[in-house]
Amino acid sequence: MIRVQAEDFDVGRELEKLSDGNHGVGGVCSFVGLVRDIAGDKTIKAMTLEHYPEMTEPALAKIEAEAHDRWPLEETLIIHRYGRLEPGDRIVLVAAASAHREAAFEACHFLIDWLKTQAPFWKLEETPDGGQWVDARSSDGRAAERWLADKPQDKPQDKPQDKPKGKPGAAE
Amino acid sequence: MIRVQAEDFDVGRELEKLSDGNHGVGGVCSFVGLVRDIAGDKTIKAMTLEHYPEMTEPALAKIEAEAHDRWPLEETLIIHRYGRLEPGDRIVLVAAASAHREAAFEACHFLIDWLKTQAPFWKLEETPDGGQWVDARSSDGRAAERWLADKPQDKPQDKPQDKPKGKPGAAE
Amino acid sequence: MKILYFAWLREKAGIAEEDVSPPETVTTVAELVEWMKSRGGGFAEAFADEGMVRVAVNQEHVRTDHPVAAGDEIAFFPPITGG
Amino acid sequence: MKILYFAWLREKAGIAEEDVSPPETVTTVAELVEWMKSRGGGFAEAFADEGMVRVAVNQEHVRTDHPVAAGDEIAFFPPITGG
Repeated sequence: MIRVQAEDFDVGRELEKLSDGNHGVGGVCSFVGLVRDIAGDKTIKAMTLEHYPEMTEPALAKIEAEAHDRWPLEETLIIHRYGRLEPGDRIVLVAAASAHREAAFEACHFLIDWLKTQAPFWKLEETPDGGQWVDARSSDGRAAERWLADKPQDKPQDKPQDKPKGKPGAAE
Repeated sequence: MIRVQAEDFDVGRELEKLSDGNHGVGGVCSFVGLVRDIAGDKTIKAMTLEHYPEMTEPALAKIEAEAHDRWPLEETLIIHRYGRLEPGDRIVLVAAASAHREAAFEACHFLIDWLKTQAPFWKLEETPDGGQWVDARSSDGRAAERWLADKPQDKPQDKPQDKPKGKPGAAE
Repeated sequence: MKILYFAWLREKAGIAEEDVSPPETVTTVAELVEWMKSRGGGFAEAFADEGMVRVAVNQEHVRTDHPVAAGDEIAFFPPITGG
Repeated sequence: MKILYFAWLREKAGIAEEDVSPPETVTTVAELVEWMKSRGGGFAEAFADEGMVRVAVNQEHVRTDHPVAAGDEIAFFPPITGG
């Protein structure tokens, strides 16, 4: 499930939908990203998230499909906000529901890492020195790249029953 | 924050508390464990969670303190239910709030892995063949053990600024 | 000393909690377990597969060489299956 | 072709969106960027540091050797900072 919106979201209600009526779900891992009031050594009064609407939803759909190819997931969710947000405001929610907790954790981690490098959003921070566009962090690039090493050579026809090789974590 | 209770909990409200009024939190990673209706090849009608009340809270407090020793966290949460639960019911919620998403993910993962081997809970499943105590899974033991390899030799006086070595993930 | 049993150990022992006074020769968890087994019946059954028995002394997980003494709270239970 | 600019590329170019008709010799993203720079002013400034410019053709991330043609929607933007 994908949503791109200016409005806030209700985390509890959104997570509940991932397992609602599906008693095969054993675990739901989620990550909520929030606006901090500090970036480096600067105070942030607010930030404005710009995006490329025609591209955003297809990009998120691709990231979500990739997660389902890699792990046995029951459901996934990506909600990303745009517009002006203040410290403490929610920016993004990603979540993965699976029968198994390792798959839920890894898929959720993958979703946020890939979203940070693949989804067309840009942040403008309001600092005491005026508006500043946030620089992409090389650490985000590395975080996304580590999933490339795990990419299956041949995509299975069905959901893979084995967890991806080379990732940490024990089988459930 | 630790709670052991028979009642259900409101995931959205609980997660909100982790960052409420703290604009240094950049991300909250959480995991919700749910009762599945299948275990192996057996249908589960319900399960009853027994625990050792005098030991449970100290054990959870120790797990939480260990997470704070290992990662720079703003707040953590463990809620574990006991009593009779049916498929789809929430069993456990663990969450970690940090300035940095890698710390939030790793600490949350650590909390659930350690809880599964260190917190004194036992599950009795109601199957068509009658009540069956759930066997501990060797995979849970391995999942917990992998954190031992990362254990810092000397615990830092302050919250560590470096992420633990040997774990996956790029610096934030 | 106070003994607690959980999960299937409780069911096999047929009791959740009891106060016992083992002989003075019982000074470690391992010796306590041997004495428990010698009581026969449900206790012998509960401790038949010692590899499946975990123990906490005064609410702390310990190994079988851990000392036990009068006044201790000793809990026996199977491997944990929470979460 | 339709050109879109985002974030600081939009600010430097001084425009969010425009329709352009580059000469027929412009067949790839790299050639389009060269032509953009030749227009001078804000465009030259926006594309001054090409290492900081990402491009999507018809909503797909592409490299600079990707072909461009009339009717394409081409977006220029800095590295992504969402999430």
